[in-house]
Amino acid sequence: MPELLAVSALGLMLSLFLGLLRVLRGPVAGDRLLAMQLIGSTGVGLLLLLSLLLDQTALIDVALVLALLAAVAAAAFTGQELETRDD
Amino acid sequence: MIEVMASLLTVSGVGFYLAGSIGLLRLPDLYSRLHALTKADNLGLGLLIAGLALHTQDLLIALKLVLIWLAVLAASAASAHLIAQHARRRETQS
Amino acid sequence: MTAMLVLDILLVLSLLSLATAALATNDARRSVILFMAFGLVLALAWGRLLAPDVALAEAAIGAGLSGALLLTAVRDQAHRALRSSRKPVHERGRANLRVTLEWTVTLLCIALAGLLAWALAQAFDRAPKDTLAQAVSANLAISGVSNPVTAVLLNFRAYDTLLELAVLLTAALGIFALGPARPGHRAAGPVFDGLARWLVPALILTAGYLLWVGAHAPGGAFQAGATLAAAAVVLRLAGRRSVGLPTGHTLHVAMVAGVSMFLAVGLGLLVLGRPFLGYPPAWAGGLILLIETAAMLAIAATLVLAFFGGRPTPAPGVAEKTS
Amino acid sequence: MVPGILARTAILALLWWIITQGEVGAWLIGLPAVVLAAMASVSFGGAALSRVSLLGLPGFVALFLRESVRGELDVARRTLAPTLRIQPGFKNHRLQLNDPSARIFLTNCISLLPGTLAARLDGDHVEIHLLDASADPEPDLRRLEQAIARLFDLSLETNDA
Repeated sequence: MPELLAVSALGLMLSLFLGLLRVLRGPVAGDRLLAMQLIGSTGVGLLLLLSLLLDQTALIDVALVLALLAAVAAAAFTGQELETRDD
Repeated sequence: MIEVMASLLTVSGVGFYLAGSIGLLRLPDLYSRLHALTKADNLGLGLLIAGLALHTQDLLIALKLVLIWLAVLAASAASAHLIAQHARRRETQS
Repeated sequence: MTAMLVLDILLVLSLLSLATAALATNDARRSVILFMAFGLVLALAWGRLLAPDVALAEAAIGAGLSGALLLTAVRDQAHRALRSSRKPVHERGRANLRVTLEWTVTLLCIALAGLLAWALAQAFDRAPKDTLAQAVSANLAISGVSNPVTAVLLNFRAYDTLLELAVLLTAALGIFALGPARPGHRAAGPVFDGLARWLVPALILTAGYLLWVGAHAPGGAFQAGATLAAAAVVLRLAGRRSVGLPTGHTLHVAMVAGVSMFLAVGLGLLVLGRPFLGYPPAWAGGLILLIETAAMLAIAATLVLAFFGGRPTPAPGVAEKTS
Repeated sequence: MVPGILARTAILALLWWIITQGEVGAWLIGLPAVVLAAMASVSFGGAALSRVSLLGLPGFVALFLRESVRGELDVARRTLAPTLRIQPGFKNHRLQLNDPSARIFLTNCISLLPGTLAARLDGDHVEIHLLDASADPEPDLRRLEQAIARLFDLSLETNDA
């Protein structure tokens, strides 16, 4: 059912676009970052869908890397506060 | 039959993603919005991956997809907590 | 497939609005987060364009690692701004100079972009269509690998990659010139520790996988090096001063590993009477893997040095176990 | 310690096998990668991973999935209603689990389950943000803690003082 997969992919892209509105709107950095996390995992879902839809198994690996690195950004964002309090 | 199941799972997964994004836009404060994040990852990606695993009908690929789901789950639970803790700390400091 | 068309339009719209917003803001941290989101959507766009190699590099470096690097840099800049605001400065002269400088740089950038666009247009006009791609696929069998991108990077145009590694080495030397590394991070909370506990081994495994898979599918030393560096960044954020990055001579060896392995293989082949970096087809696969492994280590070391922001120094007083 | 290292190495080897889709040639890189990853893992010290009891696993997974679906439907109803029907607020919960890594695991589960979010973990207290603070989350949390205790083969601290 490639049609249905394509529509699903469009649904995810729409969801990602809505998430982007929150990244643009903020208001604080935490809001932007959490929206980043959401579009990150939406991106993982979209890549997996596309891998099936476009017949590109390599996109699964892209999704894997994206999934693993998503947390690094949040860690860097909150980790910095720990050091700022230091000095 | 399996095709129908797979499609149903995929579409409902996308539905939960959309619900999460709408929540992200509608909910009034940072903490409430964090709920939207972990929910989309948990059920949205979970159902989507269940659907895709049924679609591929390849055990090894299915296992890899489940690994990706677990990674996203653990990462989003930790980042949601980190962001909430970060905001909470600032609130109580000022 | 109208659904895919709408999807493509949404992708392009997202990229344009994120790029505009990232450039239009004055707040450096907001700009960085928008840039990270841009990198993420860009990775998706590369995936959609059937270029998973580029998507992988963008996901590892654009969306992940450079975000961590830039967020740290922003914090550092904020500190410095606080410190320097206490000293009196000749405000007006500075401001005038800054405006002039900004305009000069902007005009230069526009001129450069125009020049590049013109050169590209010329190239597209003159180049015969598709002959390069055909040449690559015709010679893929003797390249030692079955992934055309790796075949080009490590065999057909190995000189380019050698010089890229030399550029990275220069960057690492530049980082050394910044002085001693930043002191590091305070130990993070238990939840982050729990995350690092599984994330670091997972990143190491993934780096190994990307290194290996590069021979016949998207992947390779650059993506693997970035993933390995991410593991070190997580360790650093978890409060470990030394993150497996060696110090002293061992670090120097790691930094030059990529370039020196390349040169050793090239010179060895010269001695054997072959052209520089002209691998015999039978050995090509093994030699490429050898070079890629060394390149991965060098790339990871350079990226970690960038995150350190200077020359790593041995821990003062208490000797810490390296992991 | 030694069984712990072996268990971790075995799990990492399994992960490698899945990631590489079972390809044999990959072990050339896989062996050093698994050893390196195991060393990194060991450097974090003992983990509850080696204590996971297979008997507790199905119960935990079933509870987690059931609660996810139930909670998600509830949250979706609240957030998609024409007027938002939420009443966000914080509540404190005292943990009965003693083991540090089991506590982290519980904290993550609380965040993942719809309607609750663990905002701060402080000793044996966890501060929970609720989308609907008028409801009492205690019974659900107790059940979750029990399932995790069985998963890691731990006993709960029973004194409620």
